[in-house]
Amino acid sequence: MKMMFSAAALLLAAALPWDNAQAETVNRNATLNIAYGNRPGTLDPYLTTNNATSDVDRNIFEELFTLNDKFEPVPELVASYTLSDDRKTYTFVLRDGIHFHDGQRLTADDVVASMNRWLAVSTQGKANLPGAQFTKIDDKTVQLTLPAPSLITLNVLADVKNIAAIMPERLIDEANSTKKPVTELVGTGPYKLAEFKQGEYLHLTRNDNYVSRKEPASGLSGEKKADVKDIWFRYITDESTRLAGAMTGEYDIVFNLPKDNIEALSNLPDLSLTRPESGGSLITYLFNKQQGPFANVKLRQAFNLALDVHQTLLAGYSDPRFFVEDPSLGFPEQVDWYSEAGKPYWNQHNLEEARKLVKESGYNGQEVVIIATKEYAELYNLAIVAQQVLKQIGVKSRLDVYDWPTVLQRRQDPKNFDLCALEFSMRQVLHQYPFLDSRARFPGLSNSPEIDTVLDGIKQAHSLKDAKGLVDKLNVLTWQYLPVIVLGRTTPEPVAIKKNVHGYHDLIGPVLWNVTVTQP
Amino acid sequence: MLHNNTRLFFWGGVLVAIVLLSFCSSLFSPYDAYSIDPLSRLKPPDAAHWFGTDNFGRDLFVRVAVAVRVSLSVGAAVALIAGFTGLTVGLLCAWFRPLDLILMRVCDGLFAFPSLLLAIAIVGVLGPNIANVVLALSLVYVPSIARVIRGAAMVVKEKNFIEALRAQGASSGRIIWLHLLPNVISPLIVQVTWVFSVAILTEAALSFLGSGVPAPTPSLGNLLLEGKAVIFTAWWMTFFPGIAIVLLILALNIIGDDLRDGAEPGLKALPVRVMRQLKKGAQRG
Amino acid sequence: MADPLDEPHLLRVNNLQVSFATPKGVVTPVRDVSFHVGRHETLGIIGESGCGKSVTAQALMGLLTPRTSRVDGEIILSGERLDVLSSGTRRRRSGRDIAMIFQDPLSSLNPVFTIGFQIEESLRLHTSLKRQQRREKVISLLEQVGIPEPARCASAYPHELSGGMRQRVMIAIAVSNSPSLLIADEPTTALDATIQAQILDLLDDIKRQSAMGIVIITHDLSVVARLCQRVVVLYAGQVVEETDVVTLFQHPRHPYTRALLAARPSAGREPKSRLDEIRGSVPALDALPQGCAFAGRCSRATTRCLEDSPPLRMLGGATHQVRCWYAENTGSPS
Amino acid sequence: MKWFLFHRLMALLPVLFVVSLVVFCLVHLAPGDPVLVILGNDASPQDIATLRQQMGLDQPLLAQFVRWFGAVISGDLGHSLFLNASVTDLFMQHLAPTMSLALYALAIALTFGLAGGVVSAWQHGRLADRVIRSLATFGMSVPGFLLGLFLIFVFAVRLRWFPVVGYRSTNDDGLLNLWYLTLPAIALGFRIAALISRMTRAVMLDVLQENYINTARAKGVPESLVLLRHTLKNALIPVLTICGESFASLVTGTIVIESVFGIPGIGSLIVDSIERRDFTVIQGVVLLITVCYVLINLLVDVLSYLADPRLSVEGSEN
Repeated sequence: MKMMFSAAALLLAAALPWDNAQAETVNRNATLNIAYGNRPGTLDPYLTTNNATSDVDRNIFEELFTLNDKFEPVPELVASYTLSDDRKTYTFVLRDGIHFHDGQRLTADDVVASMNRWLAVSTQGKANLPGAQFTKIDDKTVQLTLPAPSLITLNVLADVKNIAAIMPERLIDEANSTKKPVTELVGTGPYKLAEFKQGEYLHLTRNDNYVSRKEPASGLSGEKKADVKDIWFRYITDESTRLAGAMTGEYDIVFNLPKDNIEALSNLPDLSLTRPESGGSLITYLFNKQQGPFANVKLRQAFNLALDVHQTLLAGYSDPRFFVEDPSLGFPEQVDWYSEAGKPYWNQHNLEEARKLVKESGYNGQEVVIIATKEYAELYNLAIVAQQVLKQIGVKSRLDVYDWPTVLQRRQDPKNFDLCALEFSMRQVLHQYPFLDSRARFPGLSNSPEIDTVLDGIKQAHSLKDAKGLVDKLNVLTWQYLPVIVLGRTTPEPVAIKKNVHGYHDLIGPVLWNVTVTQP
Repeated sequence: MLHNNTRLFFWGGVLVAIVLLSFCSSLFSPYDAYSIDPLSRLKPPDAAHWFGTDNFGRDLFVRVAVAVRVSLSVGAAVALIAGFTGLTVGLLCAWFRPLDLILMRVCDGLFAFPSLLLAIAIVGVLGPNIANVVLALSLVYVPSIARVIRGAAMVVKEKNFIEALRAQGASSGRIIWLHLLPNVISPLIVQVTWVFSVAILTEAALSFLGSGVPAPTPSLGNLLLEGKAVIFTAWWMTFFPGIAIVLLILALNIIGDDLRDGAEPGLKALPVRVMRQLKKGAQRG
Repeated sequence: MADPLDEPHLLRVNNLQVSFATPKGVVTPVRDVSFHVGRHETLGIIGESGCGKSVTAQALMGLLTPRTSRVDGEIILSGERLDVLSSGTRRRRSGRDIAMIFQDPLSSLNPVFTIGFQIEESLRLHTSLKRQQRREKVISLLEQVGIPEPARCASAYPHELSGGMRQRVMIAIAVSNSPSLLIADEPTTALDATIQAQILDLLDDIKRQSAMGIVIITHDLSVVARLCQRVVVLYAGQVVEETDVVTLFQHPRHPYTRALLAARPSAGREPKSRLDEIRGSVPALDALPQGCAFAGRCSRATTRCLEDSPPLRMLGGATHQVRCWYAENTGSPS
Repeated sequence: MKWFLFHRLMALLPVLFVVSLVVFCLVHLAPGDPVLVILGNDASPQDIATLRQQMGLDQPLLAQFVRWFGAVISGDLGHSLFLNASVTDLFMQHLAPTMSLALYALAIALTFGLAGGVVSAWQHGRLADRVIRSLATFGMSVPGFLLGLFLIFVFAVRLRWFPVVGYRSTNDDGLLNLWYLTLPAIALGFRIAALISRMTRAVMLDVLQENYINTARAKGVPESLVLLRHTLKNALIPVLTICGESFASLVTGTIVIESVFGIPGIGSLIVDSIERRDFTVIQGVVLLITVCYVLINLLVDVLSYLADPRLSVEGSEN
């Protein structure tokens, strides 16, 4: 995987901080201009697993736990913690001297309010910590009680997409009473929100009162320096525009580079193409399982039967460098979660059988609504492919194109879509993929008691090694029930970074707080 | 004279060639405009794919041909619907005063909208599909046709023979269809030609904005939108649809201009032969 | 450049020929026209419409579009060949040495500029007068051409004035730089009869007050009778008769001239309709006959007239020229 | 003059009425219940009832229109369904880029259109005229967005003379603003330049046939001044009218050009609103632009009325 990008890796090596940082001075007043491909809908971290939200929110908010560069949960706002012998009660002691952006001191009340709301409204909390409860012990101690032991509790608390952000109690109370998303973003992170102009830009500015952990930085954990003063996420939804901006040096960092044109960037003198060391996303077709034609599992299977994974991914992602064809829910480096049990169901490309199955399913000519956005070119391409495949097996379809926030909003309602191409960022545990568990109530609304049971079984196992059989079973069930079709996964996406920007890292999203900008 | 006719024949030929190519593309190319073939995506033009392939490996020649067909059909549909409606409204307005007051106010109101804006709004609200595009564009261009027809019909209406016909007791319908109609045909043709080319341009703009003909149906605007995404690496995806639309519109505009000039003769260019003769000082008589 | 003193005439036109390019081919509305005008002299050029008199005037002024027209022959003003000058140099002579009054005063003034501006522009181009002096000159010019409230008129726009007033303004513009030659192209045609008389009076005044040579182009014999000393009769782009005004009226030699005179309304005689008197019409420029251009309409035309084009011949004194084979044979008009 | 203005303003009333009626119908055109369209299908019955009442949907259509019209007259165009802002605010926020682009494009179009038209009329029938006329015919046939793509490709990507896309506010740096807007303004203005040049040429040729042009020449006015002073001033009035009409194509042109060049103006607002199905914004923006357009045409009428001495005096006489 990595050697394919050897050229980019070389460029990355050339850009590593220690090579030339000495000769240049770090600019503490620097501004980081980021070209970002899609606009967040809500910024409330509890309500979405969307990258556009989490990539911003991780700078503003902190969690009790977060991930290190080995994807292990480690304490962030927690100073120390204990687990009871029955593995059902966690006690967390909070760090001292932490203040919110509004100047209020962080207390146990804030944590209890935040975490209980998160447990109640987030897909992660609902699916993976059902029945859990946070309570206050004293001003700096809180307790989490679980109905049953779970292997994955800390992983879930450290979720990087559906961030369990700690916010002031007053904002949580307000959100709870109005039943609306949090609109005022106040956290404890190294950056605070200065301005959000919907659709245009989001401006973060350094939190000068930030109190960092002292451990060396690792993944999302450890020291956060915030050397850059201002960070601007500029929402450039058109990919050629982003590419052009990268070429002309308008932006310091450009995400979501158009795959077809990426070569255009490889020879530019003041730009490097960086590819994160790990990560990637599952590439899926998400079905609406509750209503519409795909509520019928046979039609889902027929569509799956018809798919030619290689062709589909090639159409979506341009070049085999950018994807891996694989039926597993887990990534290969996640040894305990990786499973090839689903392989027989995957990539069959059997149009004949598929057409037969469509007939068997009793499909009555109803139009399948594919919901798509042009803001993610790859997903849009996948939607076009899906339309073509459906045509081949005699299923009518229509493409509804919206902007990304609207897709996010519309897909909440099962009436609005039948099929949607989606990526899911790599997760530490399979439970964090929201499309599996019916309790997550993720759009598309899975409802497979078998899958739920297996998920619970894994949680309650003593170790992941013991759960190996269940993981295989989970893969098979997923391929039979088809909440989504897993086509494969993306390789970590290249990012274009100016050469005077150093220390960029990625862990399921950009890590910006240890980035420095130097002046020659 | 000859000079002008050459130009008309040339561009008429271009138009006919484009139309023929687009409607008979299947004779020249074995490919289908919709079949995805990712293995041969973004291939530059070669012997197999004359215009190259797009980002789904679809043959661009066939895509452009179908797109021209779609654009022409949209243009023709709009020209016909708007032409017919505009003709009817214009004639009725010219003939019946009370109707004129109401319908012309409506036309004035619709005319006040910038046309692309109104079309975008209508398609945006109704949802993008070909029928809505045709509907929106027709609605947008009816007022201008109706106005011209009304004006031309009013002139005829004031003429004596119409008075005489009325005195003889000819019915309104008879006068309108037998006497007003033939007299407004010439301005109608000029207007309809104009609407035809403008509708094609507007449809392209709508599709380019994603509010026109929905994917995967190719239209010239769609293709250009797709081409824009890969403009740095796959020039052919912008170039060929671009050339197609420019040639098409150029041909329609030039033919339309000549039609209009034919309708109202003005300054004509002097033949080269005469100019040469004048320079030589050739004398006669 | 010739010494002006060697040149007895103010204006000499030798073998003037004007051709135009038209979509149908090249036509030549003025063919081999020669005449001269002396200082203090007023020459009338007379003929039906389409005979080439206005084209002659425009050729003299250099107003013909160079690209679509061709002017051959010599135009000599005060001993200087105008036809060989560059268009820019020639334009600088216009309005200073040679000026023109046009037929239609209603359309000959620019509607978007004030009268004062349009007169002043001519002064600004050809004199070194200061702004204030120019203003004063404008007022005095307007007074000179008989405009009642000159100051008010100067700040008015053309459409605010009547036709007669406008023609006075045109005359003011023409004479503003005291040109040596003034060409008046049908100066009264577009005006009412009473106004016509006033304008003719004005021209008469101006003529008497200055040393200008004047060329008056008209189809109206009464204008000729009133103002001119000598007359050139044009027919189908050619001079058919040239003589002094007295001879013309008393002893016209060319059948065309005689027909013109006969068509003139005069005291005690019912005017005959011109159509009645001169049958047919001027031959089309692209279909000129082989012989005499007038032969088709001439009651006395012979085979010779139809076959050979007659030359312009001296007749009697050195001042009478006629283009007719039978000029000597014609009796006096009765 | 007063009468003229009064007359024109009165004629405007029915137009504006029809315009607002059409705009009102826009949302009601949308398939399905407007409340569901606005709130989305997942709205709670309570929200639906509230909005239905707010919008007065329980009343007859005529009453609804009267009510909506009243609100519009008082400047209330409603709120965006997606963004936390009123339609008027959104419009004002996005106005600056569009206006600077439109004005810049108009300036370019006027400069090149007039120059081209004058040269074309002056060189009538010669090479320069033919070249300019061919360019103009071409300009009328190239969609602005295609020209925009071409300009980006040549001048921004290959030659790197201009930024590829983007927009800088005039508040930051006026010159930078112009620099960013140059390519879009050319792409937008080209068609109008073509239009103006054709119009100017035709009108100039007509004017050059006028007798007063010969008067000027006979006065000795040099040919350059004949063209620029005596001819052009007369030709300007119809050209001014064209400029007014061009505003429509400028405004609608910006919608497309903004999307090519990534300029956050009214066009982007409309396109985004359509992608979001943000009907109140679409409705409001269409109404505002159309009213602007109508008013600008009125302004142009008044200006050409003032520019032509013949008209203003005739008016006063009558």
